Amino acid sequence: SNNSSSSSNAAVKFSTTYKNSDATDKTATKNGTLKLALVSNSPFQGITDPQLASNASDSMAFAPGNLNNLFKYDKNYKIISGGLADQKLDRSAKTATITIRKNGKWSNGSPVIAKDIEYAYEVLGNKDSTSSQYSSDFENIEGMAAYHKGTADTISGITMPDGENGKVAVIHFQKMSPSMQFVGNSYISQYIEPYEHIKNIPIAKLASSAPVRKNPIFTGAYKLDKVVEGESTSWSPNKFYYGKKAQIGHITINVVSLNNIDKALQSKKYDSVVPFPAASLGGTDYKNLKNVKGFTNVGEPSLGYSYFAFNLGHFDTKTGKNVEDPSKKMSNKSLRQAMMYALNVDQVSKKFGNGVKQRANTLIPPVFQKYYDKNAAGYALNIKKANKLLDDAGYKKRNGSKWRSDPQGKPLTIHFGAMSSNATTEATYQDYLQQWHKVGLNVKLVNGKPIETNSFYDTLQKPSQNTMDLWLGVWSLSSEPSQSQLYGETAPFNMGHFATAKNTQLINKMNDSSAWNDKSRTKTFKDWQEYMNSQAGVVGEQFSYAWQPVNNRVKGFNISPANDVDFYSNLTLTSSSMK
Amino acid sequence: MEENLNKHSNISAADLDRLTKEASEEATPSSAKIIWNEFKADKPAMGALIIVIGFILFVMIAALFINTPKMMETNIMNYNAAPGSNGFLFGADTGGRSVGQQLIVGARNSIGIAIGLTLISSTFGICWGLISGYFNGYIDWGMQRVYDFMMMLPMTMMIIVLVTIIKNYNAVTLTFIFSIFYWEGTSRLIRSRTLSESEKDYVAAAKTSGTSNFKIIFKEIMPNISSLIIVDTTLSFAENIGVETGLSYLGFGLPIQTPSLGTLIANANDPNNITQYWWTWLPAAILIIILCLSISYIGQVVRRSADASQRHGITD
Amino acid sequence: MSLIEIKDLKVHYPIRSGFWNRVTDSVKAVDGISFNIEAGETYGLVGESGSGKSTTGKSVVGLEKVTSGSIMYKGKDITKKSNRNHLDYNHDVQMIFQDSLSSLNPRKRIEDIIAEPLRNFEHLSKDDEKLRVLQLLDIVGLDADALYKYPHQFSGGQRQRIGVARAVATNPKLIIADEPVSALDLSVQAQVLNFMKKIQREFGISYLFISHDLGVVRHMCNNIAIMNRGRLVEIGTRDDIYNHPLHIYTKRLLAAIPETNVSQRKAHREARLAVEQVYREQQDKYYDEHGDAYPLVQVSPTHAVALPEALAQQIVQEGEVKA
Amino acid sequence: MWKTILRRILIMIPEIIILSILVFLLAKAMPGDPFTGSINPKADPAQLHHLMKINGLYDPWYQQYWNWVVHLFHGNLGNSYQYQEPVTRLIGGRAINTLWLALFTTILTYCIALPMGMYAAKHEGKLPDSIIRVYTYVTFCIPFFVILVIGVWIFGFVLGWFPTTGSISSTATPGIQSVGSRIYHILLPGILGALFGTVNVVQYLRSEVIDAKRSDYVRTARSKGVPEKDIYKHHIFRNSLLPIAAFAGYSITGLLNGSLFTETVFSYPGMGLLFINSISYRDYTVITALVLIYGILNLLGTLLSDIILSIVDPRIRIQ
Amino acid sequence: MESTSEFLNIKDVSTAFKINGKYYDAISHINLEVHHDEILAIVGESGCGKSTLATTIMGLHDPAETKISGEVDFEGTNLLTLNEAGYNKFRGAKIGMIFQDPLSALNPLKRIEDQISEVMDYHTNFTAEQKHDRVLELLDQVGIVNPKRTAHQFPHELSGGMRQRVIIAIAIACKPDLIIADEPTTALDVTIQAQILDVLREIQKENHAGIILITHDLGVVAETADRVAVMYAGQIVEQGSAEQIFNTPKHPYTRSLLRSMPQLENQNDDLYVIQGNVPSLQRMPHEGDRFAPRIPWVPESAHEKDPVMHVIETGHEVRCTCYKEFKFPDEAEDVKA
Ligand SMILES: Nc1ncnc2c1ncn2[C@@H]1O[C@H](COP(=O)(O)OP(=O)(O)OP(=O)(O)O)[C@@H](O)[C@H]1O
Ligand SMILES: Nc1ncnc2c1ncn2[C@@H]1O[C@H](COP(=O)(O)OP(=O)(O)OP(=O)(O)O)[C@@H](O)[C@H]1O
Ligand SMILES: [Mg+2]
Ligand SMILES: [Mg+2]
Repeated sequence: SNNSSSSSNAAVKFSTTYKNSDATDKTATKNGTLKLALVSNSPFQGITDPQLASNASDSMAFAPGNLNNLFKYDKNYKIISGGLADQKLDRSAKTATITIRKNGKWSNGSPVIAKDIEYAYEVLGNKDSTSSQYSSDFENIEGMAAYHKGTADTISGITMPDGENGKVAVIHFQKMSPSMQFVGNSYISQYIEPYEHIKNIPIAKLASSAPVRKNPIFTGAYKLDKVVEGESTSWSPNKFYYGKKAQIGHITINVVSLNNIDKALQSKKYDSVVPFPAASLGGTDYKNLKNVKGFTNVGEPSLGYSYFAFNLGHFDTKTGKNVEDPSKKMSNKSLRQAMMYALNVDQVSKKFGNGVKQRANTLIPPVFQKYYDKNAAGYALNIKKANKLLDDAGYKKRNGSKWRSDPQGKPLTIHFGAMSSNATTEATYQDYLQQWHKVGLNVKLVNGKPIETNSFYDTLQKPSQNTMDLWLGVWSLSSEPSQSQLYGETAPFNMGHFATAKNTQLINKMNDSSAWNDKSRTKTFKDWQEYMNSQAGVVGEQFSYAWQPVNNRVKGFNISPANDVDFYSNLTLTSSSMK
Repeated sequence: MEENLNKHSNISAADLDRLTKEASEEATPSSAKIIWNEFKADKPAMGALIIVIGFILFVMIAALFINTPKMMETNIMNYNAAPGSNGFLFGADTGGRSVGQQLIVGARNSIGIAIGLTLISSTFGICWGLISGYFNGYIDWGMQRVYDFMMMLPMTMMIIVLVTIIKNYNAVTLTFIFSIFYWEGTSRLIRSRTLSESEKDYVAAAKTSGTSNFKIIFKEIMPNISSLIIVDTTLSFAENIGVETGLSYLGFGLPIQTPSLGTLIANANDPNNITQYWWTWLPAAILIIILCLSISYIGQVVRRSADASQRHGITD
Repeated sequence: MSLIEIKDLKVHYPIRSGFWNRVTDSVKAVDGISFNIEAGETYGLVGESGSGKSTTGKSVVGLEKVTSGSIMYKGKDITKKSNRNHLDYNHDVQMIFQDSLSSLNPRKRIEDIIAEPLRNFEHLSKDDEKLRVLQLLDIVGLDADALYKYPHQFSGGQRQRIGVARAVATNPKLIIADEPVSALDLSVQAQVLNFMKKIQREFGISYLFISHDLGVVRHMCNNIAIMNRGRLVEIGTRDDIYNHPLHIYTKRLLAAIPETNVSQRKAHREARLAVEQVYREQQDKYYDEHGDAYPLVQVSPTHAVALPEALAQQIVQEGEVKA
Repeated sequence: MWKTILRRILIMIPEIIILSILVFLLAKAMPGDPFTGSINPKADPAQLHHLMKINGLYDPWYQQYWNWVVHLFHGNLGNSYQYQEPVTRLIGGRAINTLWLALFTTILTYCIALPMGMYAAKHEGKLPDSIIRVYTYVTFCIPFFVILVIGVWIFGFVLGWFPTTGSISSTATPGIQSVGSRIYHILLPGILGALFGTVNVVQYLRSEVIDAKRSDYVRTARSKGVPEKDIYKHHIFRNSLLPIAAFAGYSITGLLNGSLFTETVFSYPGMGLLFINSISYRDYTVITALVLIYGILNLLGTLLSDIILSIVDPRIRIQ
Repeated sequence: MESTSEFLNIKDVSTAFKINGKYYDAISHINLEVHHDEILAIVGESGCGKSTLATTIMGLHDPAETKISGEVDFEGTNLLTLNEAGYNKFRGAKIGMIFQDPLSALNPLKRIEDQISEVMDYHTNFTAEQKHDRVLELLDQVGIVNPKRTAHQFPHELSGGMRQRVIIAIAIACKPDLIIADEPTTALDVTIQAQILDVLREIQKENHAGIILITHDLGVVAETADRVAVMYAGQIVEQGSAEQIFNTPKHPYTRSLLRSMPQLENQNDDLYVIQGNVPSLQRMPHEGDRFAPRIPWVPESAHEKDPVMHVIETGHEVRCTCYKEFKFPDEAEDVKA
């Protein structure tokens, strides 16, 4: 099995594949319906265009259409050939050449053309585009900046040697980056747009237009039959698909709320949930579902993780850089480390994670097998060490107070920001507070209670804030593991403003020319992880599994990234009714 | 003229006391007494009254002995401990916190909110209804427009929006927010009664006796609709106990550190908890139902005693 | 100078209609009436239901917003609120209501009810006040134990007497009595009327006595005004009205009084039908083109009727011939 | 009559304007903005600022309000930030679902409540009356969402009789099947909603009938020799049902309020659920539009009640 | 006056109401006859049981709350033994009733025509057209000027006098033998009262019906009644022809009532006042003369222990022998002086 998890304290081991030994029932497969649940508390938005969609529900709801993914990739998300298109990087010419396979077709039968590739950039970078996925990284493409500003009508850096209807597009960069080898990087879009289908619609109106919402076309194994706004989609095999033909007669995807999913699966309303790298059925769900008859669980490490971050400085809007502020309350490294040692994340993970969560020992999650430092120690519970660190750094209890004061003797109150969520997470916050109280630190929840998500990020995204001294946040990651957008010197999402020279240097190194060498890049990642752990400016809290139960009538269920492109065409059924 | 009057009187100041005493012995029972008699005559109602008062007292007093921050400390080892296990008589919730203690403190908080809400919204609604019903013309017209406007507001939505805006809200703020939207029913009821009451001649008599409008409203009319006020207040109190639960369910109620019957019942929003961890929500739900039932039963008795023709108790 | 002089009093209630709900018309409840009430007399105001008697009464006591006209008391126009306040008007002018139950606040004890005007107008000490209340009860023939009772514990007649006690509490000069006995049984009615007369004799109070029962009015009043659709159709002394009625409306009212003499009921009925006949046939003679009463014309120093001058004279003469 | 209705509608306009300003301001006062929520490494904050700017979210509120009003007069309530779709279309789709459910619930409520209320009143003080009263008390005392949650659990999951999410089956083909599927989906929420909604109607109807039973005109009817059965049919029920009919308009308010809960519990994509979602996404345009629509529906409900009442009750018939 | 046959014979009827679980007599041992073509007036102060007697005849009491004894013999049937369906054959058809409050006695939501024709639905087999014609005829008969218009109106659109006429129309729609009118004019003006009484009389003449006219207004009685029964505290204390009652009243109560009317002669004197009050149901004395407490100057010995009716002359009966010794206090003084 393709088991990527080797972390010592994970209690459960998942396989990414459900190896069904039953034989495929041809007629059941052909006439049957595979029922998938989309776990979400809100209806999906119905934007089939992945470049315009702003949350994950849509990509799950339209997954059987394969979301116009250009590339096939391996389990490390590295682009390989065999997908709809192949990519060739030329470091010296600073170009990426994308070649569409001959038989690449949209689900309406029209061929996939070079203009489809180019148009993806136009949609993304258009000054009126409603997409929130554009980032300044794309301005690495020649002419993109001008196009984005609206001073140019086309992107000069993208050429189509065979013409718009050809199969080849060449992208010219100002600078090449090793991350370009990976899918989900921020320089090369992994998507295409069906130019002929949507060309008459102004880009500003694209997201609400009929070709995107009502009668979209896809390049995947299945084609969309029907979409019930916000609720469900249903699919049947796409006969124009270039690859292995889809086998199941129908696939339906229904939105099911987080509250109801356990019951829905237990009562066999669904075969499984739509697989998604960062989708999370949590620990409680696992507890409820692990023993349901007729289901087998599959899983892989999630593309997301949770973390503690400390408020260490501010964002200088003039220079566009994060600057550390030595005067901040949390600037003392010992204090930060002590706080992390005081927590018993292992216990929390065990209790509430039920084995599908584990303490994060670093900031790169295990899904990036190559880069993940499984040997990193991280911060396991060590009260003694925590106390010692504090004592040594001068955080002492003075004047008989039950709380430690700061080295100058001033009372120390630390404000902990946490997002409101379900009861277990909120119980976890309380546990953390208690642990900190145990080492004599007066830590309080900001506002005395968990903060609603919007207010939480609203506060954090201010260039400078003193409301939260540390907080517990969550990242869901891109499949390309570079860290510059999260923790880089200029990254606005570096909300703790951790910005040491060493950090900047290591992060830059992840994407400089040395990084073309896989080994060297791996080392950079491990160095960075070690550095981050030692600094404790941002500390991982928990890693988790993206896991899901699969009904035993399903065959060929493999959620490994390497199988992403062919996931749906590989599925068959072994019986017409659920087991 | 003064002499004329005195001529007619053969009452000495000394007689005055005696007469006063004699007269007061003959006085009719006050409405409080009538209600009390009604309770004495109706055993189940007495039971309900005792349950409600006893429970409120118990909860208020018992809550004093519970250290809430301590109670709300999580102990994840006691995650959803079953009743009877780990020394939890009523079990523990997700955070390993005693459900029993939370019930007490939660009931105190919920009842507190209900009392506060009832007090504020009823007082406001009563005054609004009285004033608007008594004065006709522009005052009434203006007040009715405000009332119409308030009626138009989609209540729950507005509360959710307000709760979202106010970052740092607690039970008190929540009570005030609810109060903004809960006075309309009372005011409407009171207004229509005041309208008909104002038509009566005793109001005209008070006016010709030189009594000020303010006094007429609060000293003449209000006592006459007091039974309506009592009934309405009791019933809104019963209703108000459950008000906060709905919002807690939607996630806009009290923060988790402030236990309430609503936050407890909201545990039922996870279908798993319904059966698996029934003790986290069921006792609170039952408690609310019993309280609410008892109070509305009391309301019925009060209503009955307000309506002389339906009285059971002997009052004459 | 008369105690109260009412001049061209009008009370109109607006009728709203049309798209903007504007005032498009009005109910002319009282439409230009004038009469004076002398000190110590009982002035009767008689008319069918809806003729505007109560409205007139309420205007005089200050309960109604007057549309136009004036009501002079002590040389001041008391249709203005400021003048009423200034004069402590209701200290001198009080009212007795038709429905004794509704006019006594059921939640107040008799003591508080009777003391209410005292508390507002004469600030007495507690004991003085109680003494006064007891005296008042005594005057209207109720026992002291009434003090602490509530209105519903009394019979209709007793309640009406309590109403009288409240009205006389401040020694008023004028009491408006709006159908004070029409809700009462015969025997109780007698009680109340007797008390009203007694109090008048002793304190020299004037009454504006409103009623549609001509028998009672005859018993009580010296001067009488007949009201019809917001206007006065006839004013005169008791003798003028009962023995020399001029206006057809007055005659009709008088004819409708049931005859208590059983043996004459047939004749009485025929007489009534005859009057009805005239009333139906000669409407346009007695009313102007809008169906309203004409302005009053004086036919004798005490007697005025709402008829055109010529017709009035003619009827007077006919009457004399008959007599 | 039409004039009066028109006038009433005109009077509503200032109320609606005030409400719109109020809602607009409140929506703006909520912390965060529509783009904060979409925080993920792929979203470049610069791009988010760019989006804020092109959507005019940095303008002063009156400017934003004015733009909104101008758009409104072109039948445009703006675009949903979250759904990237015109609000009118977005809400249009959801409104149909909510109204379907509301209509069904209303019909069901009356189907259950009318016989119950009349039966209880007819047998006032007897056993069936007591049972029905206990039912109304208990239902009155249980918070609505508890009824919903337990209903879903029992009938949706344990017994599996009804679907538990959505408004229509994903496989239903258009035509009869899809209508059937829609009805099937609103059955359970409708029944549960109706169960809750009956309380008011039953209590109101019961007291109306009891009042009517004691009224003078019923005594007149008795003295005419009308048999008891017909007295109930022609006098008591008829007279007490008419005001109940008018109640229907007011019940809109309650239904709309309830939709927040029903739709959340059943993941039923109507306006209520949309509102709850939009709150967490800070989707101003949608929030504003929804509150406004609910407000207007409330107003129309009141108007409808008044109209029904004036039609059925000759005493207050509008000229 | 063709026939004077009696057709309603009330024998020893008592009606008791349940108050707080105990029964109290509102009327006790009433004996009365009603003849065709006559108006029998029942007078008495408020609360003396006049309406109770009427509703007892009509069978409008809730059997769970009342206890009725005696016999109401109507054209040979004892009404009190009938069941609901049996009673309905009489109500509206043979007996019509007119209520006091004309507004609340009409169904506010039904047109006048429907309310009148309803009574014909159950007691005639008229076609719709016939009923319609009859409605217009009836309205005309009770003196409504524009029957067509009125038939289409709702009660609230009519004045009090018109409503009372409509109620009379309902009561006479099936030409009943007996009409019970419970204070039909109390809420009305003198002029309208006179008209309504005229209407009643005309109808009686046309139908040869017997009318029970309940009122407390002696004037009305004097004007309309053929025979009069005076009630006090649930009993009939005196009955006789109108002349007998008004010209030679015997019972102290009747005499007191007559004396308390304002009269021409005693214009400036005080009116006579009957001492005390009508006792309430629960305080009603059940022995001796019930009126005795209100004429305390009459010696105890003048009252019978169990007062019975004494025939004074044909048709004139008085309860208790106290009338023999009764003189008003002032009259007594006059005699002395
Ligand atoms: N508040 C009011 N608004 C409109 N119309 C009114 C109002 N009060 C009285 N009216 C009308 O004014 C007219 C006179 O009323 P008023 O009460 O003075 O008559 P009344 O002679 O006292 O009659 P009644 O004998 O029935 O008491 C009536 O037609 C009545 O309908
Ligand atoms: N349903 C009832 N239950 C109890 N007591 C009743 C009931 N109906 C009437 N009474 C009482 O019976 C007595 C006689 O009442 P009834 O209505 O017959 O008097 P009445 O002579 O018609 O008086 P009025 O002139 O006021 O109509 C009264 O004391 C009354 O309070
Ligand atoms: Mg009047
Ligand atoms: Mg009566």
